[in-house]
Amino acid sequence: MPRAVAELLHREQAAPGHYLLQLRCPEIAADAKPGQFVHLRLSEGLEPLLRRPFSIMRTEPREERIWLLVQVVGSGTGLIATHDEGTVYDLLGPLGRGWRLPRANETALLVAGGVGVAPLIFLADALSVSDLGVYVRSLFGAATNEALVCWTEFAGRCNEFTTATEDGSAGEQGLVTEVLARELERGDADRVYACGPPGMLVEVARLCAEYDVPCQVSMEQWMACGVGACLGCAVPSAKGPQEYVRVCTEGPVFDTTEIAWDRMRP
Amino acid sequence: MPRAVAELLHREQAAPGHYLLQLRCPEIAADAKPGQFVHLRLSEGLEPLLRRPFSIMRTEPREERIWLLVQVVGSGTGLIATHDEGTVYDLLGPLGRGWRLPRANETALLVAGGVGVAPLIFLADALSVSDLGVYVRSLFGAATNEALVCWTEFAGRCNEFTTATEDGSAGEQGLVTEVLARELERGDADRVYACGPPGMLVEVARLCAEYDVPCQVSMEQWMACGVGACLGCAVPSAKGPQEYVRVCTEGPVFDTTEIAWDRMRP
Amino acid sequence: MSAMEPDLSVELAGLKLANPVMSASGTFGYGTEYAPYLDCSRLGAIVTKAVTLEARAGNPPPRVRETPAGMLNSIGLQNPGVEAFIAEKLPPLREFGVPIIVNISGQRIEDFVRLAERLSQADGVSALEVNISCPNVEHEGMFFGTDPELTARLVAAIAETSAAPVIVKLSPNVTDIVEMSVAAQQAGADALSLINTLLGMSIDVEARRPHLGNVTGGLSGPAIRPVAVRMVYEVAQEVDLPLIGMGGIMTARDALEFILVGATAVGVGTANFVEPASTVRVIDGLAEYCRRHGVPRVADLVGALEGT
Amino acid sequence: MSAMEPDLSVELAGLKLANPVMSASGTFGYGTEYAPYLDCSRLGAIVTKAVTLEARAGNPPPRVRETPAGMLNSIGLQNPGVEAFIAEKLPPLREFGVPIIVNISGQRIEDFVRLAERLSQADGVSALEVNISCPNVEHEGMFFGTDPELTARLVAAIAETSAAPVIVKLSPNVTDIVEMSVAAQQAGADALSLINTLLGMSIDVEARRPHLGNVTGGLSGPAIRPVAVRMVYEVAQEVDLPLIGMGGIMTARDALEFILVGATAVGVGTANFVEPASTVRVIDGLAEYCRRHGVPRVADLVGALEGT
Ligand SMILES: Cc1cc2nc3c(=O)[nH]c(=O)nc-3n(C[C@H](O)[C@H](O)[C@H](O)COP(=O)(O)OP(=O)(O)OC[C@H]3O[C@@H](n4cnc5c(N)ncnc54)[C@H](O)[C@@H]3O)c2cc1C
Ligand SMILES: Cc1cc2nc3c(=O)[nH]c(=O)nc-3n(C[C@H](O)[C@H](O)[C@H](O)COP(=O)(O)OP(=O)(O)OC[C@H]3O[C@@H](n4cnc5c(N)ncnc54)[C@H](O)[C@@H]3O)c2cc1C
Ligand SMILES: Cc1cc2nc3c(=O)[nH]c(=O)nc-3n(C[C@H](O)[C@H](O)[C@H](O)COP(=O)(O)O)c2cc1C
Ligand SMILES: Cc1cc2nc3c(=O)[nH]c(=O)nc-3n(C[C@H](O)[C@H](O)[C@H](O)COP(=O)(O)O)c2cc1C
Ligand code: FES
Ligand code: FES
Repeated sequence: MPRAVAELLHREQAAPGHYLLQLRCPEIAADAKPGQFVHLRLSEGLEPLLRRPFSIMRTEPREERIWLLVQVVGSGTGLIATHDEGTVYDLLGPLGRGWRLPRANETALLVAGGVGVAPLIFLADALSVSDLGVYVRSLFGAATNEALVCWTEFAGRCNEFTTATEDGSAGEQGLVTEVLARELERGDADRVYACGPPGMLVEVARLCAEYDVPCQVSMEQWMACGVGACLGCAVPSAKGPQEYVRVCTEGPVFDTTEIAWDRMRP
Repeated sequence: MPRAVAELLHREQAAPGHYLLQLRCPEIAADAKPGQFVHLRLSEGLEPLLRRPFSIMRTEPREERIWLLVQVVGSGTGLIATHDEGTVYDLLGPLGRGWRLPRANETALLVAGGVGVAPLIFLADALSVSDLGVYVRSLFGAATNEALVCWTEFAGRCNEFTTATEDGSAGEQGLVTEVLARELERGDADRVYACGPPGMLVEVARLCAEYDVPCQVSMEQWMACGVGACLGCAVPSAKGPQEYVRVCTEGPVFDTTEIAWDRMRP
Repeated sequence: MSAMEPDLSVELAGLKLANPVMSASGTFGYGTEYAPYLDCSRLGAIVTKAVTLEARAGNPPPRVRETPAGMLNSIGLQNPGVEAFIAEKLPPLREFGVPIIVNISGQRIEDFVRLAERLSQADGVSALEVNISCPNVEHEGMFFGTDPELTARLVAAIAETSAAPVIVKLSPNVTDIVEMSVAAQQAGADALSLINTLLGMSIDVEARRPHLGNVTGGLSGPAIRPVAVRMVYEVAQEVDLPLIGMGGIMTARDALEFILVGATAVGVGTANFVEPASTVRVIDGLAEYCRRHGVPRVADLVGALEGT
Repeated sequence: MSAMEPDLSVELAGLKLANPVMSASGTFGYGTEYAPYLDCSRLGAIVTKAVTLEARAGNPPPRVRETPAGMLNSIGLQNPGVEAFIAEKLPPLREFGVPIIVNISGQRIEDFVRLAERLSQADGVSALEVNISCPNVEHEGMFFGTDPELTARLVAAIAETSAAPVIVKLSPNVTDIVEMSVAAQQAGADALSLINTLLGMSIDVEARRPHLGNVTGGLSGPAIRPVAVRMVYEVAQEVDLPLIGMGGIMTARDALEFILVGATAVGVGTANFVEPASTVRVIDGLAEYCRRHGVPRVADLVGALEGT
């Protein structure tokens, strides 16, 4: 049953305003696939009322542990700083459809923006232990050096790794999508995997369409149920001018061709 | 300004479901008079939304400390168990009109029911250090032995002390008002001070009227503002068939003759 | 079950329910989505998401947003249409073995009549719940549910056609909910559901735009419970029909508020998103309350408010 | 004050306010109660508890009860009557040096007219706020504020008499708040306040009785904010009058929701009970928002929603 309680074993600040959570949760540690998420209840009361979705950043099935990376952006995530080790969370998961893995011996280009790195770390981890022989090249962008959160965890699982920051405080100065454009131009990526802020994903999708490289993205949308029942997490589908898909069920990982990018809210 | 922040120095369970809180709060420790209360914000969020009123149980002006005795009855008081030492509360106080002290050399009969003991401990404390020469005789009733919360703190400040429990597990078996009736019959109480559940106060008021002994009671009513602005904490006033008084401002301590007991909600 | 076990069954519009707790329309999908999280066969009834004649795409995202002790939604009437519903959604729903109540919506009276015709005869449909909180395209978009005459005409037309009991789901966005209830009763409704969501809106002040893609949405959750309880109370005083109360029910205590003011059954909506097993927890909590208070049948609690 | 300090002043119904933040009627007493807790002279205006012709005792207790992210109140119109108000409450209110808006209530049109006559000329009264969420004894207890014609007659009679600007405070318990607003505008209102409380109820399920002595009460606080914002938004689209928005404002962010959808000023009610200095915190927060966004005048934000 995709439902579990998870004990907070360890919480650490991964960067200002970002927490890395290590949870004991045998069921999810055993079952989760890269790109899936959990739907976490952050309070037993009404504040916040709804669960909050978070990508799974890593699993350690033998140790029965999972890792989440949470950026504090509002009232719900703000509570995490007050939760002591030993806190027991009620969570649903693993939920959603994760990344479709590359074929053997392909070169996969992973593009992460900020906290969007979480599901890509899980992907890189899975690829690094798989026998697919995939070459993993990753690009990680953020506003500043500090916001390149968990970059060592990410870098350590990739064959090649490049960072970009908007203020130039680490790696190249500029947007990660500018680096991506160059990489695609170079032409040796077989497929792209991306997660990050909405604006970045729009640009990644546009570039991959331009260079005709298959691309998957992990999307975000406000959720209520997380299990496909409320139809709250809709994003515009490429299936038709009025169609929608659910991030929680058909996603969060989509092929960029599944999404009607022109109908995304700016 | 009747407004303060107070640091929780120490919290202990005084009885099952009852907490004794020691707070550092120099302003209130210096100013509070027996029978006054504080209006405490139990959460920075919306749950609970409103402040909660609690009688001051003791002050230690030199140590800049105040003591509260809180019974867990709902969502707000339920939070107290989760507050660690070092928690900083925002509180308004001291608020309201406290006990009017007896005259010199009178015999004061203090009647407490359960957690209603708190403002009477403060009164007994003030009388024990005053030079009024008042003889303090106290009756303390509760359902069970365990619910005679803080009885040693109370007893230690009285000249004479009697307990009653409904189940007979401590002191006399029966209601504290039955003991009160006997005491009034004996006739050596000059005035009565009472705090406890509404039913008890009704009976205390009736008995004191019957025996014509002046009596003050500390009343409870749901409050919003605590400062006299919302008119939410009304109780029926004896001034007229339609009149009300505010517990937070004209009370919480009233002369039983100020209240229209027949119009109290049963 | 011991002899002292309270009887939770209730009767409502001719349906015999094992207990008074249903899912609220639109918050429980078509039943199957929540099947991994609870034993759906324990529910008193399952109420489906709204079904319309043709497939509907729904509103532009974002569609949900949390508000203090509540949430706004502007799902719109996204659904696969009545034929796909019958072919694909109804068969698995029937498997739960509990009464299925199909929530229906439309833009003209004729739509509702055709839905009632088709659905009330479909295998496994126990009753229809008519969502009248929707605009009527024939009357300049006036909401069916805000005009007593329009409500009466709509309900009469459905009641005439439907082979199954007709439950009318009222909108709270009205001056006088009793007037609407009386209109529905006189037009032949078998029961009333109340309340649907309150119309609301919230703003992202940094971006200076509404949170919802559709600008306004429906407010649900604990925040609205006091309004919902008041409306059930008012209607229960004036109308003889059985009532299904809903609006912010999270626990058995909340459900009891509705039952005590006169609801025969209750719907659990937003709470499912918070805790998928909310419905069964409410059921268990009602049994516990009955035991604790020595109430033999939950039906004895309906309208059992004291001293009002 | 530096050159970059944002201008918080707004004009409303001929009043020049130093900033758009007022107390909401009934939640700030007569000003003096809160004086120990904040500098009342900083408020844009102080709105008093309702004043009636004769002294009124108010409703039986309990009168307040917390609900999820909100509260119910059934204070009733407890007040000392207009003459005592003028003699005792007004002089200390004047001392704050800010505009005083007196909320008035009555049971018949004549009551309101007499109150307007008396108060609009009283020294220190800047405007009247007409509470129309009260029953009219001449029309079988129908609420003034739920009928557009009754509202129009009431407002016209007051506007004719009053020497001070007339603000009409609307009830949210209506099907169509725009209809009521238009009626008030046409009858001569100078501004509108919205919203008053939603009618609600809550039950003590253990005692099986309503929490409030008066059975039902008014719901206020953050819980109702989405409904209030939506109503201000709707009215701002259709009516030319300046609007005072209120309902669940706790912070500057909340106030900005109302301002962005079209409110010229805002009222802070329930928040005062939680945090006595809420009004000044909202004022400071508005200034901070203006600075952060480079907005020179808070008035530029009124209705400044993008993309709707
Ligand atoms: C499938 C999925 C996976 C996610 N994975 C992660 C993750 O690994 N780490 C992480 O830090 N965050 C992740 N998010 C985003 C995370 O869910 C939100 O940041 C969180 O719900 C905000 O809650 P809050 O109460 O703190 O914010 P709120 O107070 O509710 O809102 C603050 C702001 O956060 C944003 N926000 C709120 N909810 C969402 C949401 N569901 N999706 C997107 N943005 C939102 C909005 O911009 C909003 O204005 C994920 C979201 C989805 C849908
Ligand atoms: C002047 C005054 C002094 C008080 N002193 C003390 C004290 O020293 N120690 C102590 O433990 N309690 C005291 N109380 C009662 C205390 O304020 C309430 O128990 C508390 O507010 C309950 O909050 P809650 O959120 O836990 O309960 P809720 O969840 O709000 O309600 C649970 C139940 O508590 C009761 N209750 C709630 N609020 C009040 C209230 N304001 N007055 C009375 N009953 C209420 C009701 O029966 C209610 O059903 C005092 C009350 C007043 C008015
Ligand atoms: C996401 C969502 C979708 C809804 N869809 C419908 C619907 O299709 N038809 C309907 O009659 N009510 C619909 N409702 C209203 C609920 O059935 C219910 O009346 C309302 O939410 C109040 O109950 P609650 O507070 O328990 O959620 C919907 C509510 C939500 C939150
Ligand atoms: C305790 C209380 C008393 C109130 N009294 C009045 C009143 O006398 N006249 C009036 O027009 N509104 C009155 N109101 C309504 C408020 O002015 C305001 O419109 C409403 O509470 C919504 O704002 P809020 O959510 O910020 O409290 C009262 C509200 C409360 C909570
Ligand atoms: S969040 Fe409910 S359907 Fe996706
Ligand atoms: S609590 Fe507001 S007047 Fe007493």
